[in-house]
Amino acid sequence: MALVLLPLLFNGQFILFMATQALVMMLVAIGLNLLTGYAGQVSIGHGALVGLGAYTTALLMKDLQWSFWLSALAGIFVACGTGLIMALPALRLSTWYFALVTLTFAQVVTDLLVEWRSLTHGFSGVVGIPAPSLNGHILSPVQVYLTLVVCVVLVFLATRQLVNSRFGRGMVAARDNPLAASASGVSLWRIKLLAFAMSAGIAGLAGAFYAVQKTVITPEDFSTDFSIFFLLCIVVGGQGKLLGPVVGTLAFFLLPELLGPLQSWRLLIYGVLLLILMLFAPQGLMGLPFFKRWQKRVIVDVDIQFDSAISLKPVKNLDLTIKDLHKHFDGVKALQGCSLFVKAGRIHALIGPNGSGKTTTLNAISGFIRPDSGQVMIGTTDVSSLSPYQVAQHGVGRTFQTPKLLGDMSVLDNVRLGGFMNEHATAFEVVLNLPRVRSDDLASKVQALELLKFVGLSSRAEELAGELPHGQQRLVEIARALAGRPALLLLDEPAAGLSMSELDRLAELIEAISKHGTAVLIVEHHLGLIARISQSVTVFDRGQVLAEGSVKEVFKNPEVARAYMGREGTGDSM
Amino acid sequence: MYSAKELETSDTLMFFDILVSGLTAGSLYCLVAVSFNILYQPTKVFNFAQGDLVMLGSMGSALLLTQWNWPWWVALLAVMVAVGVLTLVEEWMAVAPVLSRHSHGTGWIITTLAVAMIISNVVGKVWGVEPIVVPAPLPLSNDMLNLEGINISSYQIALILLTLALVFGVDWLYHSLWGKAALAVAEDRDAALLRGIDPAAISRWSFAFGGAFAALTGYLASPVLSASTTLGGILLLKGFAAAAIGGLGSTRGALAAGYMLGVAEAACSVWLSPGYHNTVILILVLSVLLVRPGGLVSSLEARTV
Amino acid sequence: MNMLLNVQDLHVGYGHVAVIQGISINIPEGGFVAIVGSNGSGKSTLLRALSGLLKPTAGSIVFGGLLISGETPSKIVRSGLLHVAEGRRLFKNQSVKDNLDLGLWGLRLSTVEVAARYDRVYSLFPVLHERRDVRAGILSGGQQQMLALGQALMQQPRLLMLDEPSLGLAPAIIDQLFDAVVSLRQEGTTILLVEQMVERALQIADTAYVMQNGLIIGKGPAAELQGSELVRNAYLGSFEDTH
Amino acid sequence: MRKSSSKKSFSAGLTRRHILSSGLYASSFLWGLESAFAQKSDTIKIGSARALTGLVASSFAPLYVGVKIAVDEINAGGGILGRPIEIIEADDESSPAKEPAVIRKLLDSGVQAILGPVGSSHTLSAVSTTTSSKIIHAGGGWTEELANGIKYPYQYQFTYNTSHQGDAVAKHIVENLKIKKVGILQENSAFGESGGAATIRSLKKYGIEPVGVETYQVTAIDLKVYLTKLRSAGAEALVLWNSPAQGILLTASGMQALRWFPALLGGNSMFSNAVLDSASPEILKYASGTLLKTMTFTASEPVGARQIAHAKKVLTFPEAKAWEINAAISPFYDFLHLLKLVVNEEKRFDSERIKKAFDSTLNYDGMIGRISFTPENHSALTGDQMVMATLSSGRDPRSMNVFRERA
Repeated sequence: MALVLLPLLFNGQFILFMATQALVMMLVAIGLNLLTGYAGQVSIGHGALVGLGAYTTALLMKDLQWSFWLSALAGIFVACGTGLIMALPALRLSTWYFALVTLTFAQVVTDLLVEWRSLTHGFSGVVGIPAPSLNGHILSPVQVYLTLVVCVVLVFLATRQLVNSRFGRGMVAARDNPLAASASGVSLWRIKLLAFAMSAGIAGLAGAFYAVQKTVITPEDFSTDFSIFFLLCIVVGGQGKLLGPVVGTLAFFLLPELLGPLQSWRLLIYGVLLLILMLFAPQGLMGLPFFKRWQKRVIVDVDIQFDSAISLKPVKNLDLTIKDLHKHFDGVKALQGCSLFVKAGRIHALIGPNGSGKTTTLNAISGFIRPDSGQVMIGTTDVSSLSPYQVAQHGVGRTFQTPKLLGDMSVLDNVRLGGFMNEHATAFEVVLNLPRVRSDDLASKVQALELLKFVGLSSRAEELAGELPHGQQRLVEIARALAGRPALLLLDEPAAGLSMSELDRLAELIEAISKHGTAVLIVEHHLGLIARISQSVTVFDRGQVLAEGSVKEVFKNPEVARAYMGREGTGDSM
Repeated sequence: MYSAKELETSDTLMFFDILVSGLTAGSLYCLVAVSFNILYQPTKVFNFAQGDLVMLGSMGSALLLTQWNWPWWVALLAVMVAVGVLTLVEEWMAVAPVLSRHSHGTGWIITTLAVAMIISNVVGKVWGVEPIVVPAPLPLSNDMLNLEGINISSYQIALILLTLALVFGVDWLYHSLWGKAALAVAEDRDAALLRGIDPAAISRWSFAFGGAFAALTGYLASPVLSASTTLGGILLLKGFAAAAIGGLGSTRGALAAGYMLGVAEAACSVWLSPGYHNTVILILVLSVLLVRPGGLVSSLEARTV
Repeated sequence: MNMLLNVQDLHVGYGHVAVIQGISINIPEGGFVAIVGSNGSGKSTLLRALSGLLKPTAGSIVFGGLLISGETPSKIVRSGLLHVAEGRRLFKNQSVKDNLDLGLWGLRLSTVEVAARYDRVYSLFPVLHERRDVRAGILSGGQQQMLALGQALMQQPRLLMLDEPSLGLAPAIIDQLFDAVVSLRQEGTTILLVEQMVERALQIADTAYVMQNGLIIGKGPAAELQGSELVRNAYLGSFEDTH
Repeated sequence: MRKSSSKKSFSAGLTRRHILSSGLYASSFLWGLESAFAQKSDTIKIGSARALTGLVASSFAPLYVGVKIAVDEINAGGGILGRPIEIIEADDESSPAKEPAVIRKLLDSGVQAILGPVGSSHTLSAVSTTTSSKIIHAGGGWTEELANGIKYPYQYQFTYNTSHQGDAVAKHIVENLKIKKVGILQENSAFGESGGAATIRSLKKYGIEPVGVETYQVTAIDLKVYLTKLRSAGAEALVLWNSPAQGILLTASGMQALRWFPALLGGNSMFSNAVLDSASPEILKYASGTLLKTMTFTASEPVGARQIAHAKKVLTFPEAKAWEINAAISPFYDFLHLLKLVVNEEKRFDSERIKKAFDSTLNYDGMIGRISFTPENHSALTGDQMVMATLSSGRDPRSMNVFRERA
């Protein structure tokens, strides 16, 4: 608190002016961090969004005598709306093309700010923008500064809310591990759009303040360098870290003043410092061990007694039916008419030699590949044409051959990601921290802890998932899949790389899971495990069903033995 | 002051004027894009300092030519080597360390930006904004030879032809064993390792080569644009756009995209107020990328959401 | 008989997981050794360690008298140890010819010698010659495997390590492939074959090691191991004893 | 958990506050120090907003030579109110966006008047701050907007503006060249726009409509298309409005390439050495740029002795190199001298009194010409004090690299 009041202690306008400007920039950076730091979309066009906000506000206030507050609101909407028009198509592109589009968009905006003279007064820009006033009383620079402080704090809290909510987890997942994200029912496109809308709106708000504090704005204010500045701020501060943009912006505003006499070499010094920083603190200032000390860690205080009946109960009980699935990869036949059926509450194993199409089948079920023909029925709905996140929302949870966890996230948050679609609070509610958010938050936390307890890892809930040993990562991934309370659980070689003890644990877990009505389809090489837990088995060979039945029957079948020992060739690879 | 013949400019002639100036500009955009790609190919790094490298090439050669009166080919060779080495240093100091440990892989954005800052400031201290006029190397000249009323200078012809030659040259280079190795690294680093290819070495060479190519681009640009410290900025963005539209890493794509941009711009300059040029380019970029998410010549890493 | 490859008490792992926990292997000059074992038993990891893609955490690898453990992959390739990875790992966007060219990386050869090597590969796999200009990506599985093999042969390795060459191939193709491998062996190339198709592997190899959970659980003349209980357990898992 | 985490961030607050405050103190110390000086020291502090870094730093540097000369002269002559002038510089990094901050910085360091920055858009963005803080300000911008004494009562334009240039251009075209077909080529910038507009207005006075007006992107790399259009429109005189010399060079090479040589007229950026060195004789033959009358000579009437003496001083400054003209016509030289005159008469340094005195200035004999202000019109000069001068005379020894021959 004392920190924000500090600038008021100095006589003279300069420090105050700079502090105000720093806050405006900070606002933008906080927003951009949401998009670039968390959702992983690099925007080189945010300067233009600020410009839109600034111009809207300035013009409404000056030419239409609107009040600042109303104009600012309009500014937010214009920035957000225009930004979305650009983002809707652009977000479908890969990161770098997105960067290019935002860059060009920024130039278009600045050009039009000139071109649309009748409205924007061309090059000379908007001069003499009045100061905001509150019921008749005109705010002094100090009051403007304090208003801005309040705004920054509110925005910061709002973003913190969002980042710590399911949406934040979804964004990070979309950034670091799209597969895991969509397998948990997160729509990559929507989550990125949300991030963009938020950051654009915040940029608009910042623009409003930019206009009134500078009192004159011209198109030149919103150049490409202006946009890149924010990128620098968040990377220097540490992107994907809540305080990153704050620290980064402050660094950029303090440094030049500290340089003092070296002024004329300033930019050169920036360059060198940036280089050094990136080489020795790639995670930005907030990534420095010094700051790590007080970075937010999940604290687990609630000691819950585990009631499996609740957390393990699928949303509803459904069977899986696959009919005559075909899939080709250029020239290679991966699946040639596979069919299988898994009843709710049963464990069904899918085995076969390498490359017989087992994983392909799992991918086809969970929507990561679209079969050429055939049906995948979850209960009575055919999901074969849906995208992964939709399939997940139809109650399909899965794990991957190599665990796809979010290494920089706590184990607990990894599991909570899995519960994404079972939380109900909208982003709007989250930002305002309405009651439903807290109930959601608690529910998902409790559930996640229960599941961790269930897989025997509640003691490690706070640790970063990346720091867990392999075997435990598998268990965490299973917990994540369960967090969605799926009707169907797909396990892809869960036993690989597990120790004997971990193996037993796994077996018990899977049996417990199925007992509560979840249908489990497990692909596994470890036949011991299969024999122990699965009620029925399907054997694949070269993308076709070789045998089906109970474990005993199947293993008696000489065909199977032969396929395994490989006297015959096996199915097409993938 | 002018003859009646020169006065008659029908639409067709205007069309050719557009084409000529479009192809001229396009050639430069394409060359920048190609120099981008050469670095990008094995490292997947966009060198934000590329524009400044081009500028160094142009200013450097301009000085050697006008102040020290070196023969053009010596000057060219000198700047290509110098800038090549500089880029190698950049790779060694700013890129390799960042790539060796990836922090969400965006570290290099900042380091290359930093290098750009450093170069442009040092240059700003050495040279002012006063541009240096560079004559076309003899026997070429910038004078228009009015062929059937089509206005084109011998240097423009040379530039366009040379660009084609260079593009196909680079393309051919990627069919040499070294080029194939570079592509191999781009496609599958581990697999390349198993064949005894050292990706680090490949990317070092690519940087040196890309830098030299940027210098060459700068040299070729200066007779048209006249060498100045602002030259880099002018070409960087268009080059970036051309590279992306053409499909990252694709040389021929860059060629097509470069000419596309150049001609589109020239057309705009006739029919549209300059304020709308970028709008046209944005629409161009979006429509191309939405139809072909990997760019015109779809390259390996055309991944989309 | 002098050993071309000598592995002593090798430990390898990814991060926290120790995949290979101390194994020793010997391959004589001109020998044909098979390593069999079910998936996840650590076979591929072993090869990745031998070819330098993974740094061993302990133990030594001596190849042709030189200590190569910890060397860079390119150095190891130069010394004549070549690893044809599981799933071929071809450069799918480049033509068959280009892929073969890449096999020559780092060699200084006379055009005559180069031509000779092409002839050798093409005579071994005529189909590669027919399709030399098509993208490797659109070759059939078998042809891709042949190309991978051919690419390795361009280097004329002293030791050729094949990881799951039969993976996802039809029987006829596999026969063809294994015949080729056998003929290579007869020409004097030392071969280390990692196969999950035990029977076939044991038919053509002369010595075999059986791996399970990152350990060598058995070793012996291939012929003897055929159909042995040991191998059977290594594959169908010891699921009897979990009952 | 909320509790414990908040406690964490609080302790965090402590550390962070520590770091930052120390930073802020350090920085504030500098300014605190200076403002402290402002009270005690017995100098007249004049703030100078200028680009020390960035794109225009080197090209605008010459205009500040005028400041140095004036300060030397004034301090040698006993300063203002017996106190020497002290110039406080602040860097705007060549970006107009920075001006409001820069001006505040200067105000905080206790300056009593402000000069600079150079550049129309730079000055426009600075003037809003100087106006609101009622401090006497001599900007370095050339748009007519800045001549408006009602809008900016404390800012004075001690230089020509685009309307003067427009008048000079039109007058020359009509009365000397006797050309009726005029084409205008302007860059897409504040300067280009106002220059073009002024020319059109001035031509109207002679009842002439330009045959064509073309605008090009500042980043354009080829102007031939525009030139072709103007030529086919039948233009016999080409008026060129752009700030960076790049544009002139592109135009020159374009005309050269098209072998089209109309009379070429433009602002004083035409006098760039790069143009003189590169443009072909055919172009130079009819090429002229706007220049202040006091800085020109004819066969019959040489340059005034005072100007020559001034030029000699200018030539001693390395930063004036290649742009001696801009150094010689710096707005700040006359500003400082007039300021001294006024303040010494008033016997005290008071913005309101200075303003009153400035507003009633009539025909003050300045280096750049006869300077007059009214409360409404804060432009120092009148159209007739601006003339066209030939580029080629840059090689004439009489020019001393500073003056040019009247066209």
